[in-house]
Amino acid sequence: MRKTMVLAAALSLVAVTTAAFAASADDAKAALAKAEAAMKQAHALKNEWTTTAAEFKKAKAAADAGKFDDAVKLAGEAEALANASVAQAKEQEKLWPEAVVR
Amino acid sequence: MLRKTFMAAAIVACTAAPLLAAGDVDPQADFKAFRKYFTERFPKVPLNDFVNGPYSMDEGLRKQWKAIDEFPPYEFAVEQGKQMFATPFKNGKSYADCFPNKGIGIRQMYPMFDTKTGKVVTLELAVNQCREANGEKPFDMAKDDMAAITAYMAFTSRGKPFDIKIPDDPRALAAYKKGEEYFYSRRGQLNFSCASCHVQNPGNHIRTEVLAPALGITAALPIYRSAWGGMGTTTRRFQTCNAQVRGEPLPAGDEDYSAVEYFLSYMSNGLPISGPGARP
Amino acid sequence: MIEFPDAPAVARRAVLKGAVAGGLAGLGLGAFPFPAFADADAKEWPGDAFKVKSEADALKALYGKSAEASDKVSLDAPEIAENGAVVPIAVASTLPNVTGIAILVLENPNVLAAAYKIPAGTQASVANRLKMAKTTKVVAVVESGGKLYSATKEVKVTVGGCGG
Amino acid sequence: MAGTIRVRATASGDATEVQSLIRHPMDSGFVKDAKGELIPAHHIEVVQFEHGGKTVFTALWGPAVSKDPYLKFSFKGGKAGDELKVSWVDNKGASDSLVTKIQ
Repeated sequence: MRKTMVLAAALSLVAVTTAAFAASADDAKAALAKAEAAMKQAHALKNEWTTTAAEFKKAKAAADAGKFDDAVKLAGEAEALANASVAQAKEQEKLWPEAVVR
Repeated sequence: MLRKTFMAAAIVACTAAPLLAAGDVDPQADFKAFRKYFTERFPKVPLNDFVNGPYSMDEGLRKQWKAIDEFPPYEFAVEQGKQMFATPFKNGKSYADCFPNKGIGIRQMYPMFDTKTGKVVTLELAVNQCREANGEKPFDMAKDDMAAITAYMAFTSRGKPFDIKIPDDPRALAAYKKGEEYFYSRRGQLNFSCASCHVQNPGNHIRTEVLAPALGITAALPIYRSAWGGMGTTTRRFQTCNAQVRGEPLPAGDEDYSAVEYFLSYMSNGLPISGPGARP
Repeated sequence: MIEFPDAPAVARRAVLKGAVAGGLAGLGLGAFPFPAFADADAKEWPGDAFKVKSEADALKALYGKSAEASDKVSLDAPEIAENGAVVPIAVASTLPNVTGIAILVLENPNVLAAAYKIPAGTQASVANRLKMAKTTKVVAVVESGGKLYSATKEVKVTVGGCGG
Repeated sequence: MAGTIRVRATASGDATEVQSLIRHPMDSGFVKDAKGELIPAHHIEVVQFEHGGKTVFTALWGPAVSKDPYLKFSFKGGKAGDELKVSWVDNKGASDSLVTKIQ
């Protein structure tokens, strides 16, 4: 799990640095929307992480304060966490029978 | 990359293993295996002592528990629950009219599968259903009123063995399976399942706390926790467990919570009710 | 119904339900022919002793002297506290005519946790539950024949759970 | 709301063992609430036990005594049927008292 999360977080960082120097309001809004979509998916699987919501809150605060670079970075992290929790839920749906005491 | 290879190997192992279609679960077989696992792993712990959770695992904690349980702080909750039980609703009826045996000495039968609605009914849900059926507002399932009334109902059932039934009804079997799945599924950023702590690590410490064995773990609920400085219902206990592994707690009354309590209490059939309990 | 100006509702009901006699005596009307069931009196509370930061100051404020270790004082305290908010502590002593027991938690913001007055005819033992901020030495002090004797134990205190 | 004091007093031989549990928050004044504000100190200061018109025990408590405080002690001279009075007062002037029978 830690691997996919780090991988996903790293990917989103790379995307940010190659973008225009300063992220714009639209970049921030787009990043927040992507994060929110991933979070909805995690919610649907009833497997959200508390840290996802915490990152998303910071991202929104940064966007509201006009710090769009931070907002995009933090939204990326929230999205990565949400995606990791989705992957966890899907993986566990297959794996749990193996853990059962037999 | 380890994660990917592990998952691939797991899928292969799944199909190669005797074909356990996801659909069928065997509660009786699970029950025997579960009981065997704990009694073999902790041969010195008397069967009925598993209901005392961490205190069946650690002498030092047991001594402190005995000192506190001599005159435990949950006595106020039991007293309050007793008065609530005796106070009729506005329509003149009372809890006694909702429950078998007037609600006294019946905690060991919950969670109960309701064949009419096809749903698992935990003691907390039953209390709220009784209130709503009599025109009263339901209690917040994680707060003190619910803890007080369930503390009194548990107190009247102390020593009675768990008697959880899974009727011959596919919906009951599905609920049991849902509970088992919840219990063994890893969640939260720490990626633990209930089993990671309460099956693989009972008796070990998470800082000062000693992990309770899963066998008999619902027998002491509701509990007065020194850490909370107050009573905690089953709902509150599940929600804080989720938060500890950085998983978002589910809303009170969620069917997954009822299902995992159904599974856990079924696994504890025969073990005596020890609630309400005092815990760290 | 007699209006007790300062006592909150709880006290009034308890007084009415329990001992009207005691309640009346509680009004400080000591002259009443009732047995002197005086209520707990806040003036007895040694405020300064509860504000000091060291064992020596606390004992000086309480008893005006210092204590010497003695194996005649038994202090029952857990090695590792199950929870720092509720630590069962019991003190007993075989010393003759004990008049007071005090319990100090050295690492707490204020050292003195509890003190007890032991009149003649009451046994020199007490059990209570105390709060401890962190791993700390706990000192039980017994006043006997005008001298102070003490026993000390360390209690390890940390939080529980997964954390974070 | 039941009273704040629960007592068990049992006489055996010439000694009477007394246990008491009092419902009280015992706020130390060092704890913050959810909004981060300090909860002011609110704790019992004096608890008094009387039997036969005589004080048999006095507790002087600071904020380090646990919530819903517990106490156990024993004294000589009590017998079943006697009355035992318990009373407390806290740093806000609130108080409660209860008279119970020794078992």
